This record gives sequence, C-alpha cells and structure tokens, in this order.
Amino acid sequence: MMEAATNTGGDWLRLIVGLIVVLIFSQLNALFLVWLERKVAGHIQLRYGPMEVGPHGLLQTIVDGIKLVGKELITPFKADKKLFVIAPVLVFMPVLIPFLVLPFGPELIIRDMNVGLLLIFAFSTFSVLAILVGGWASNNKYALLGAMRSVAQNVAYEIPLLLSVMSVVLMVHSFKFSELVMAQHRVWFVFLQPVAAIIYFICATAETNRAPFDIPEAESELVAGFHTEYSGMRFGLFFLAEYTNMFIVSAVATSLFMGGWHGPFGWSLGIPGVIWFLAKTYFLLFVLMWFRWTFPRVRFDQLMNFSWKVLIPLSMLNLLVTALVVKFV
Amino acid sequence: MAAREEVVRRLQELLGEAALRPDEAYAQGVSWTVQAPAPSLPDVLRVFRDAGFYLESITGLDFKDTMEIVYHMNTYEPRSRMALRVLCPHDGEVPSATGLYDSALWQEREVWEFTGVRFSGHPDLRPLLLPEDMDERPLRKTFGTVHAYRKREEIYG
Amino acid sequence: MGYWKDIVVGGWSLVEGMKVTGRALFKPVVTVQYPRQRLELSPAYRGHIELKVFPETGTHGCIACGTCQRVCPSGVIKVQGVKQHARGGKVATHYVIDFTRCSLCGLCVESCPTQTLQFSTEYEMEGPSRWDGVVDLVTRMEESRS
Amino acid sequence: MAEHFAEPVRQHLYSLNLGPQHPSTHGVLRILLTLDGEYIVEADPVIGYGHRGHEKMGENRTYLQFMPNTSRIDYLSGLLFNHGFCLAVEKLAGIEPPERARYIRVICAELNRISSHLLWFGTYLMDLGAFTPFLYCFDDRENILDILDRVSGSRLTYSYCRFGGVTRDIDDVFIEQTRAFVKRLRSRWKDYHNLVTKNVIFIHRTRDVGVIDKDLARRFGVTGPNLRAAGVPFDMRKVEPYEVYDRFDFQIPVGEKGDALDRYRVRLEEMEQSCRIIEQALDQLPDGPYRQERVRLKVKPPRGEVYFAFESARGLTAYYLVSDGSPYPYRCHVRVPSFGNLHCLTEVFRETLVADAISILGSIDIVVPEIDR
Repeated sequence: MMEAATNTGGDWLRLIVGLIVVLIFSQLNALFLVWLERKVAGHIQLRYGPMEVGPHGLLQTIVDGIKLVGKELITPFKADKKLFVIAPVLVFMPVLIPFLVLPFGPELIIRDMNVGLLLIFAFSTFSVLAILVGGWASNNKYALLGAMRSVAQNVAYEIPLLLSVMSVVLMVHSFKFSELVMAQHRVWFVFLQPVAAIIYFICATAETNRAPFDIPEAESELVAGFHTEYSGMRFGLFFLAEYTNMFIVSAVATSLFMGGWHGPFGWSLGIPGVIWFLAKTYFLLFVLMWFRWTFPRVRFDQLMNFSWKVLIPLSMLNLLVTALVVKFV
Repeated sequence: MAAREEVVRRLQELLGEAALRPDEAYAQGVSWTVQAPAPSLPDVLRVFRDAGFYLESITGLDFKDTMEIVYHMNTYEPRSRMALRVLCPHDGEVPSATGLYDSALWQEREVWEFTGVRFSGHPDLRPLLLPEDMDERPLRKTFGTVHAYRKREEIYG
Repeated sequence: MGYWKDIVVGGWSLVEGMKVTGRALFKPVVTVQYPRQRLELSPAYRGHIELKVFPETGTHGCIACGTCQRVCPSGVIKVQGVKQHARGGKVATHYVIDFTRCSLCGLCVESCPTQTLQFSTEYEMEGPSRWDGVVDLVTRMEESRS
Repeated sequence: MAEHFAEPVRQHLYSLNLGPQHPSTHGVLRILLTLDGEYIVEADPVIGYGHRGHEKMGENRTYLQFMPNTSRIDYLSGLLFNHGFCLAVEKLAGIEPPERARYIRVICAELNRISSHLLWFGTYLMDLGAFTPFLYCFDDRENILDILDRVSGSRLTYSYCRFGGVTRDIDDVFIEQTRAFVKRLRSRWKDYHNLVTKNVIFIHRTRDVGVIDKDLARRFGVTGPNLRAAGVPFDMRKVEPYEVYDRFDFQIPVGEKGDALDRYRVRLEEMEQSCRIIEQALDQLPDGPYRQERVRLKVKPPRGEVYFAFESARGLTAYYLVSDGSPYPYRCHVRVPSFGNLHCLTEVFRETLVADAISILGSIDIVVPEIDR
C-alpha cells in the first residue's frame, strides 16, 4: 500500500501524474463547492438557488468564473502594486500542496510522507500571510482591518487546532496519514476523542474564515474585509482558495477523526475507500455550510475570548487526559 | 400629570399668566401653549428640562411679518405635550437650547438651514440635510412655488 | 460550574438553531421562478391608468373635464378634448400620462366623475427611453380594441 | 472597554468613512468614525443624501395630494404614515370617518407595523451576519404584503387611507387571510426563538451592547421601541389613544436596560401585541360604509393648526399642520422618530467596537429616507 521510496522512476511518475490530477481536481472541486454552497444556502432559505445555467444551475459557477476572468483587474491608487498582485497568488499556491499528502484511499496517496500532518499545518498557516499582504497592500482601511483581524484570529486558533490534533497523534504515535487512518480501522477517533474532534472542527471553521468566524471579511462590518479592493480573477483566486481550504480542513478531519477511507466499524460494504473518504469529506463540508447559513457572526473580542478561555484550556485538558491514558492504560 | 402642572406653575411665575393658554380639549394636540419672548427661552427650557420633559420637535414658521419657532415639549405622561412659541424677526437670532437638550443639536441645525433663523450659542451650526454649499432657505415663503404668504394674525388672529 | 454550564447550554442552543435550518432544508421552496411562473395579480392591483370602455357606447366616457389633471400630485396627466356638437359636452381626443413620474396613488381614478378611468394590470412596461413611459390612453384604448 | 479609554492616549487615531455605500447602513447614511484601533472614539453621522423636500412639497400640494408622499417618507411603514396624516387632517378639518373605516385602518396599520418589524428583524440579523432569518422573515412578510396588496393594490407605498375612510372595503377573503396570517405568525415564534433568541452567539452580540437608558433617551428625544426597551411604557396608542385603540386590550412591552437585546425583545413582543389588536379588531369589526362620501376632493380646513402625534413602527411620529383656510397647508412639518433615534448614536457609539456599532445601528431600526425627508 505505501509506496516504497526505492523505485525512484515510478515515484517521479506518480508525483507528476498526481500533481496534474490534484490541479484539476482542486479546481473542479472548488467550482462544485461554490455551487453546492449556493444550493445549500438556497434550500435552507426556502428558495432554489442557481437554476438557470445547466441542470439545476450546475454550470453557474463556471459561467461566473468566465465572467470574473473577463473583468477588469483594478489596482487601487497608491496601493503597493507588487504586493497587491502577488497576494492572490500567495494565497492560492499553498492550498494545493496539502493535496500531495491527503489520503484519498489506500492506494491513493501521492506522497505518504512521515510528516504529512505537519506539512499541511505548515502550509495552511501560509494563507494568513497572503491575507495580511493583500489587506495591507490594498491601501484600504477596511482591508487592513480585515487583515489584522485575520492574523489575530489565525494565531489564536492555530493553538487549539494543533493541540487537538496532538491528542490523536499521541494515540497513534505517528504523523503519517496512512498510519493515522489505519489506526481507525475498527473505531473512528471521533468516538474515542469527541472533544478533540469538536475542537478541531471549530478551529477549522475559524482557520478557513468561515461563518460564524468570518470576521476578516465580515461583509456587514468591513464591506468585504481583506479582499475589498480585489476584482476580477484576483478576487476569484481568493474565493477559490477559500473553498479549497475548506476541502482540505474537511479532508484532514475525515482522515483524523472520521476514519478516512474506512467505513464505519470496519464495514466497507463493498464501497471503494475513496468513495467513503469523499462522502465523509463532503458531509463535513455540508456541515460547514450549514453553520454558515445558520449562525450570526461572532464579535472579534468574543472570538478571541472563546479561543483563549474555552478552546485552549479544553484542548490542553484533553491532551493531558489522552497522554495519561496512553501512558498508563 | 404632575410634571405638566409643575411646569405650568413655574412658567406662570416666570412669564406671567397671560403667556400660557390651556387647551383642555386637546384639539390642537397640545395641552398648553406658551408664548415666550426670545431672551427668556433658556430659562423656560430649563424649567421644562428640570420637570423631565424632552424636546420633541422644533418647527420654524415663516410669516410675512415675523418668524416663529415652535418647540413641542413632551413628557412620558398622557396628554402632557406643550407648545412653546417664540417670535423672532427674519434672519434673527434665538438662544440655542443645545446646552439643555442634546436633541436640539440637530433639530436647530435643521431649522436654521431651512428657515434661516440662527441659534446663538449653537456649537456646530452647519447644514444637516441640505448640501454644504446651499445658500437658499427652502422653507421660507420666498423660495419656490408658494401659494400664500400671510401675516401671523391672518392665521392665529 | 457556571463555566461548564455556559459551554453546554450555549453549544446546545447552536444545535437547536441548526435543527431549524436543517428542517427548512427539506421544506418546499416558497419562491416563484418568475418569468416562467407567474402569480395572480391582486384584484386591486394598481398599474398605470387606462380608459375604460363602456359596452353601451363602445368607447370611453372621458369628458375632458380635467379633474384628474388638477388632482394629480405630480401633474403627469394632460387631457385634451373637443366639443363634437355645439350643445354637447366635450369628448377627450388625447389623454396623455407620463408614467415615468406617476406615483400610482390612484387619486385620478377616484376623482373621475364619469368613472371612465381604471387601473390596468400591466406591470412589465419597459423601454430604453424615458419617452416610452409617456402613453396616450386614447390611442392605447383604440389599439387594444382593434 | 472603559478602561481602554481611561488614559488619553489618542495618538494613532484614524478616520473611517462608514457609508454612504456600505452594506449595513440601511440606505444612504454616512457615518464618519474616528477610530482607535477598532474602537470608536467619535462618530458623526452625515445625513441628507435622500432629502426630497417633503415639507416643502407639502406646502405646494393640497392635503389630498400630499397623501402619496406620506407613504414615501418612511417606506417601510407607509400605511402608518398615511394613517397618521389622515387623522391629522381629519382632526384639523373636523371630518368624522365611519366606524368601519376606523377598524379597517387599525387592522391594516397593525399589519403594516408587523411587516415593518419583521423586516427589521431580518435586516438586524443580517447586520449580525446571519442571513437565513432574513429570508424567513421575508417569507412571513410576503404574506402581509399579499394581504395589503389585495385590499390596497400596492405592496409598499399604499396610499390607502383617505380623509373620512379608506379607498377600498375589505372583504371576507381579507379577514380570512388575516386570521390565517396571525395564526401562522404565532406558529413561527418557536422557530425564531430557537434560531435567534436563544442562540448563544446572538445573545453575546446583543447583551449590554448599545445601552440607551432613560436619561439618554430623554436628552435625545428617543421614542418608540428604543425608548420602551429602556423601561418607559410610552406608546402613543396608550398614552394618547387615537382612532379606536382605546377599545382594544393590549400591553406595551418594556425592557429593562435598554440594550440591543431588550430592543430586540420589545419589538418581537410588539408584533405579538399587534396580532392581538388585529384579532380583537376583526372580532369587533362593524358593518357600514367604509368611507364618508361627503368629503370634498379639496379639503379646506378652518384656520388654525394641529399637532398630531401617533405611533409609527419606529416611534412617535407627528404631523404639524398649519392651515390658513385654503386647500393648501401653510406649513407641513413632519416629526420623524428616526431623527432622534439616530442622533443619540453619536453618544452611544463612543467607546464601542466597529462590529458593535453595526449591531447598534441595526438594533435602532432607522429608515434613512425618513430622517432625510
């Protein structure tokens, strides 16, 4: 199952094919997620959502994308031009890298690194930098406020996120995705580590700037937050990156807590692992959307309070208990 | 009722019996009408404020012979609204109520920009609803289409 | 203990909220796909005004008295009429409204002494020029009759 | 937050232009904020972008011609403004509308009040970042608009009242629909409470935010639900009962502290009270003419003046009409509630966060064209 690093030729081939597949998949997936979000929002709000282009509006996002490409790219007066242009690229590049280590199925890991989990968290932090750069370079106060909020929020939520993940890692003694998933062959960790799972999911929502933690963009306060000044495909890249990020955090949640490619309690029911994996990931994505269309936005200081006063102590406690259990049981 | 009676009593002391006119039927929507000279306005308003009244609205009326500023004061009791009427010449000045009522800050700005009556002592007299460079007084009867321009006694006489 | 209680109660309130939206997800949709599906207009619907055709006379009953013209708050109505007989009353030959400035208050319909004005049920007037909103109701009536 | 401002360290202030085109300024309102970080040091609302000169228009139109204008001053409670203007002129000219017309007006006015409050509910939650309640409210509000559309022919700017009556009589279908709506709205409260009122995020966003206490309300002339939330049971329908409001049994909901949560609760409870008024009015609805026929097109009230105050959805609204005996009012002043309600924000905004400012602005329930007139 795991690729031995001896066959270097096959390894390279696998990497290149994987990269191409990842590029295509991540783009199509983001487009699909935008459509799904609009559909979920529509039906939650007792309306249809997109219906005009394609069956049930499936092609709507593609048409929207074409429209975005055709739009003028506006650079505000007195903006820091280089940084302004580079920020959307910065935000979009790192979201592709985690796909390299995501365990889509028993045979479907492009590169099963032994620090896979760390790689993902390292690169997901990168998007904060891009948001900061974009918000700062826009020369707009709303954008700057959004960027500052984003940084503070990400710093605060990175800690409980990692702490909750650590408790899983402690149980498996590995950062390697394949091993993390294999350990859940019988029982998913969501049952063994419910607190960690909930904390992870809350933090993931905050990390991806999704409602109710969407304060960096908070359109009723900050117009559009850090991407206020972005237009055309530059805005589109921020947008796609957000949805790809959502997919990544959901995929990580699936492989850490929901058993990855395993069916529940070891029953695979004859369904291939990759289907199990995607089904669970999309379910989590649906829950993220469900959150967004249900809750009001949290205020900024409450958000920080919640992280420092509730999530971090709880995840610490959880980690401590886990460590004791792993040590003595 | 108590606040209203007290104001009436104190204003009768201050302005004399003749300045106050009751309207028991409430036909005009006010219980008492107070006619005050412009210089005594701060004292009169202080009486209102001390009794717990709030400033409901300020209206400027333009007559051929005079301008009139009507303050409607009210308190949170049934049928206790009182009208305070102050005469002033066109482009004249009236003491400002801003020290006593914060709501006068905007209402006086509005009356000033629409009728041209200045409020002496207002800290920030600039146009509120109209553009900053507006030099017309839209609610004067000399502006725009006007059906009648009457003297005050033609209506109230 | 309040700390834990807040977390549990607060968390549960969020679940309650999600139940509401979750239920709504499976409720039937209430919107109407407009150009393809249309709703019934209310019987009192106020479109722009039009001249009523009386079946007895086969034409409108406007006597060009000008009441509507005077009562209109925005002054959008212009009526012109001629005397067809030396002794008879006037009959409107032109009844022009500028619908772009009409506020659809219905005072003209109420004030009409011969009750020949009514609200049309048209709600999809559009045009590239503001003159497209200027309608001669007499011509309109004749067009609709033919 | 207060200690944040204890020391006068105000070196890094900057100004932020909130509006005129901002998603949550509800119309064209601009607020110049002076910020210290995300804390507001000073707020200066700039209004007048929607000034249409309604008061001057009032002087140039007959009383009847001004009627369509009234529903455009505050477009969300157009019928209430119609109603108030109608009553003011009737009082001035001594017109007595028939009983049935009075009841019809009250029913429609209360429906309009509910629709205005529902829209506020939706937009307020939207300001707080929750989109879905907005659509649910619009679903319910659509029912009211359909009902009012059926009887008045218009969905927003009704121009429904006339001096001495209303334009159209109501029929059995209207009564049936209204009763069905009241029932439906009551069945919806549970969903609203589960989705919003109990929601921990919502409570944290509104509790102790933007407190308008009695004293502040008095200084700035704040009226309506904002004043009642501070604990003052001041409602024109009770204090100076006009029309037939004295015949109904309803309460004036009051809050305790005057924070955003209280204002929210007061408005929600007010919708319920409006439902009660509607039900009682439908039960008592008398037969008879819906309009007094003898009223002339050009009403000529005798010389004199009237100051008529009534309760619109946003607070104490008043028409101050001065008549010189001609068909045109000599002066037509409108006292709008949002004017004072917005003005007090200059004080309330101080030392709050930008996010709270949006929450407060939403909870105040302003309609900007009403302020601009």
